[in-house]
Amino acid sequence: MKGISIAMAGAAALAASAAFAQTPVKVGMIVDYTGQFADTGNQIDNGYKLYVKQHGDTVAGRKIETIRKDNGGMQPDVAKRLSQEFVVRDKGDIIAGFDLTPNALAAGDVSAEAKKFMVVMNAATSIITTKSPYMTRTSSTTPQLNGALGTWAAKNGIKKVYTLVSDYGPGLDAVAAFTENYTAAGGAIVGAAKFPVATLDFSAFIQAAKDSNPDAIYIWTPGGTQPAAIGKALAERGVDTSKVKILGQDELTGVSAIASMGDLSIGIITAAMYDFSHKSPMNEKFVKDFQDEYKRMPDIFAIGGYDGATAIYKALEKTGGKADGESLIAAAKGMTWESPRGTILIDPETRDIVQTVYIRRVTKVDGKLINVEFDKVDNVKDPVKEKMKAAK
Amino acid sequence: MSDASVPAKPPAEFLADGARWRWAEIAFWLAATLPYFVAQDYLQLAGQVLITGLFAMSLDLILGYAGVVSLGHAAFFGLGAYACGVASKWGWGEPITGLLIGGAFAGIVGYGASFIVSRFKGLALIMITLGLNQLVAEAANSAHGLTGGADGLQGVHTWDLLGYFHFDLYGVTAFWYILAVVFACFLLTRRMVHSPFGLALRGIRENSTRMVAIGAANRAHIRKAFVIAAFMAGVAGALLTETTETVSLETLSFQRSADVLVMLILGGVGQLYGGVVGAAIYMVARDRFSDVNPQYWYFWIGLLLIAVVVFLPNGIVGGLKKLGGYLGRAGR
Amino acid sequence: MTAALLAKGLDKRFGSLVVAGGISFELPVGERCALIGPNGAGKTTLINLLTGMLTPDAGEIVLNGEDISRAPPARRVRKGLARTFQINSLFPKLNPLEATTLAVCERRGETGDFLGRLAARRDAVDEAYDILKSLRLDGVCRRETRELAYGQQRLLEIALALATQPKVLLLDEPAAGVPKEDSGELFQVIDGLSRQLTLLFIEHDMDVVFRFASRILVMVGGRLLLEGTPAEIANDARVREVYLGSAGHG
Amino acid sequence: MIGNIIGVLYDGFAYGMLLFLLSVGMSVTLGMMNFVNLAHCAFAMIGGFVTVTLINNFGWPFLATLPAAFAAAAAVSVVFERILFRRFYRATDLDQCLLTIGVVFVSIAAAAYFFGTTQQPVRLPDWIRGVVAIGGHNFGVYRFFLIVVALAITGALIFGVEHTSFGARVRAAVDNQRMARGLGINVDRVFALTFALGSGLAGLGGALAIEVVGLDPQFAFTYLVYVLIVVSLGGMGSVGGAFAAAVLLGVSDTAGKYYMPQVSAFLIYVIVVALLMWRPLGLFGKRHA
Repeated sequence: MKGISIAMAGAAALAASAAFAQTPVKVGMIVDYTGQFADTGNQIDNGYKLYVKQHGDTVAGRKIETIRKDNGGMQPDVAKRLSQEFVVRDKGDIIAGFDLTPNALAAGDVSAEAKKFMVVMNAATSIITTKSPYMTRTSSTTPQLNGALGTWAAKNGIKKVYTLVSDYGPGLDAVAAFTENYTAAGGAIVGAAKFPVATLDFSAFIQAAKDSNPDAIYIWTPGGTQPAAIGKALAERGVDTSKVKILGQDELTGVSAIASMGDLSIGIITAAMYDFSHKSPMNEKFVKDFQDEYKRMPDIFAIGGYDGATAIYKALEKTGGKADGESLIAAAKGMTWESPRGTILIDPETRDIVQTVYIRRVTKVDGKLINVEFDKVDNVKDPVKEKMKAAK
Repeated sequence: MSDASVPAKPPAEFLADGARWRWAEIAFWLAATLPYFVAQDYLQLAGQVLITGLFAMSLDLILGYAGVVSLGHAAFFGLGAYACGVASKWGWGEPITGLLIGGAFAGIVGYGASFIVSRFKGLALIMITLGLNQLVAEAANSAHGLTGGADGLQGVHTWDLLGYFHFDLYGVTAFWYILAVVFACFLLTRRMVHSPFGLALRGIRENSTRMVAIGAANRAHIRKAFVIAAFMAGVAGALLTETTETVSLETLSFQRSADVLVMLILGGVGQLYGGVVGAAIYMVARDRFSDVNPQYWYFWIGLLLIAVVVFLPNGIVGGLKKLGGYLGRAGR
Repeated sequence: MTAALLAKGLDKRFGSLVVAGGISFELPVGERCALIGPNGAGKTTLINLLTGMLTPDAGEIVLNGEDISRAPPARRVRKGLARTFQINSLFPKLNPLEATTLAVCERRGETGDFLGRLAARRDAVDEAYDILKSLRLDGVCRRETRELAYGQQRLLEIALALATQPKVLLLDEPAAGVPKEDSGELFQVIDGLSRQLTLLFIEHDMDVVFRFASRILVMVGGRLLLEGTPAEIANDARVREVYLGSAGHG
Repeated sequence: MIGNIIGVLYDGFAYGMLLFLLSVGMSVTLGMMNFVNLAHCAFAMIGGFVTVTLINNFGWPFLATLPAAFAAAAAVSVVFERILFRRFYRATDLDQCLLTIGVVFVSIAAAAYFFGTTQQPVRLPDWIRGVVAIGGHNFGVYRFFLIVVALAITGALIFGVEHTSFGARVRAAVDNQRMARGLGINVDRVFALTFALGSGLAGLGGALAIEVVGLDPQFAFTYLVYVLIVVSLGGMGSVGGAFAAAVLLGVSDTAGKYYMPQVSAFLIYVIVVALLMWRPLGLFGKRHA
């Protein structure tokens, strides 16, 4: 059975490469278009679509055909089926998307078995890219951002931190990376709490954090409704961000979070790989085009989708249109390009992105609330895989 | 046909009629093999439809036959999925025993829960089952070490079936394996529905007060049905684990409990085929709608549900039976 | 010889409302006892207390010499105390044969079998069929209960109770809702039941009561006013006053 | 730690008031009309979106949008009631579930289509977002506002049901439809108005909820569980019960997060299971004849 299936996959790949000049390259965009994480999925797709619009739907002589599939939430079994169907039914070439870790992990199996190039555009747990040798990731990893933030915090006079994170995998990864780098650089943790994933009202947690008198409260939450709810709780509990610093990852001060927090968000410090306020000609054009197209601001999810599309296009250019997993991943390794977030590189070893982590503070500029970059940490790699390498 | 002309065969034969295989049933199961012959591209979907159908069928056993409305049935699906997955992670990936591990674990927990469940009814029962489900889900989330938490369980690997058939990318092995297991569970359920125990369950659904008045041990019956249903839900969960090699917290979620209830009502409650038919209609409709319209397919599914309630009050299977009745009479 | 059914000092109150006050009586084996009294006298409540569907605040119930005061309702049935309901309480979507077979199987302890075929339980089905036949329900035994005529449903109430092989049968207005001309026929059927069976029946029609009862209990306001033979009751002034006077006769 | 008990109680009580507004309508339709309306939170969502739209696109002041949220939710719900739901008052519970879940699905898709999947941003006036310090404790003004609104509504509801002729007609129609009809009560209209009132309150709750928990198309589904918990714990059809259950849920959820964050996710479900095992009909539930 195994032999047959591999032969069939091989035959399909062969047939595809023989006739590739005529046939389109099929990209399967598998994200959450509905459900709790619908906004993430839609923004990834918006970023992707914008790149395709800017650069045309033909690369290296082959047309790009995108097939969109709704993962509908944290459902790895569905993610796996959709990517299998994409490979088997749609005869697809490139598996893309994935806003959530379990879904990306499940699809990784398909990528590995079918030898398909896979581009993860958001899911942020370190280990994902180890699932398939044909996989790359154009977002960032949770430890990458939070580790950098921990180091930065310790070096910038913050002595005592209370940590408050969502009680599930990514939150625990984040606080682990933050705590490790922060304490290694001399900081002290004065308290730590985890809140349930479904928490909607944070006032009690914030009060408890405030009561421990820290220099800063480190908060990690996935996107969605929570950042806004946290912001409101901070204001209500009277946390003065000029005295007690609020540290977090990009999602905490995302576009809609800031909009609903209003002035309450002023002073929150976050680590991010991207913000629409980043100053560069390329980003300005990106933001303008994005706004024209979707009437809203791009966010980290959109940039993940945009750079995902970039990776696909650039790799296809390099292979001259060959779309098999081996060729594409070989092409992608070590690739570097100018993104709206700055120059980024696909690490040839880990296939993750090496990038600058920006430290921003929410500030009012011309009456608008902006994440203003005031510091940065360059060339950050994913610390978990660095450690794995060191352990070997 | 008048009642006076009841033939002289033994009365027990009257009851055997209901248990006899109908042509429509045979056709149904033959049709269930069709994906392999005519729609190979849809084998993965067909497999997951069958798994969900089995899950819905297990819910039907308590809801449709014993009248126990549970909004927490995913707890058993998920427990089965995790038990099987954890066994696989610890090095035992044999599929058939994996099913038994999943089913047994869910069944044991179901046995414990049955002592609570059998004492309540109505909204209290619904909310208690929901509450228990959420507690199990939270426990699984908290036990990161064992379950992998929100990232899902990693390292699940299913051995080749019978040491020979590899679970291939195309889903051929998985499809036949799932179909065989679901059919076996269906036979068991069918047998049970037509057994004295099945009759007692229908009695409880129809009138539990009267059951007491004929000396029936209602709670014992409900407990037993609940354990069997939990076992079957666990088997369904284990099937999903084995054929996708993934397990996530979603298998335990309230959402899955609610979805399966919706599918069952859609298909028709207490009619044996309601679960499988409901799962098939719902999941295929979802697949098609979301293919055309990945962002707004909920709209069309919603309309489908409303339409079914408006036009087919007993679910799709109930509607088909009615239609069959009309046609049968018209044909005579 | 012990009494088939014995009640001693049954008390039940809902708040300040006394629905049963110190009720004591004794039914010898084979007795056909009528329970009469005006509406709201607590007759159905008494049956609910006896069968365990209500828990008495005080008192004792003894069935064939065995104290069943603490037994849950289903166990009392298995020990031989069956009842019917004033308002039909049947299985609407089962047919009479299924329903009666179910009762027979429950009695025999066969309903735990979830792998055997129901149709293979020939003895049980035959027994159920015989009961239905004796109540002239064999002709409709394959129709869904909800499709039966009302009178047939009343008979099925009795059939289900009989299938438990009771020693004592409590009939809560068996002829309720049945036209007067048919109720005589129904009581004929009841009268034809085994003489080993002890009956307690609630009935409003005094013609029927005096025709079929060998003994009469009179309840008023949750208390047993008196008991006696039909002749004694008919001549009792108190009965005439509280019961026959208020409820009218015929 | 002790000092914070006041704060926790205050926050929890305010959160409970929000849950009460969202739930009370469902308790009434379920308990009195025997209609399982899982789409209740979809009507709440309508209120939320009306408020967002009026503030962001038309510049209405926040307070002025609240009556509009109430009216819009009530109006839409009454259309559904007249056209669709009314026909299923006698259907089985399961059919009612399927029907109203269908409406929830449609509403989620419609909300995503018209408003997008993003969190709806709303800026409330500063006076209502502030904090007042009394005796060393910080009290959010918005929460105070929530509590006042909810208490006023509770009072009005209890007064309305007990002491007005409309309340009398509702009680009559619910107790015995046939007799109520015989007395010349227009039962259909009473039900429609009751339904609209319940949904309107949900709409108001939806509008008030944005500031506390946000608003997106999933709202119709996310809050359903909380609403069901309040209804079942309070006892179907009991306004006072819904109030007590909402306060209990709000306070225990908040206290759990504050004092025992590690187990707070378990806490409310432990309460649900334990309370219902103790009192299956809810705190104030009455057995239906």
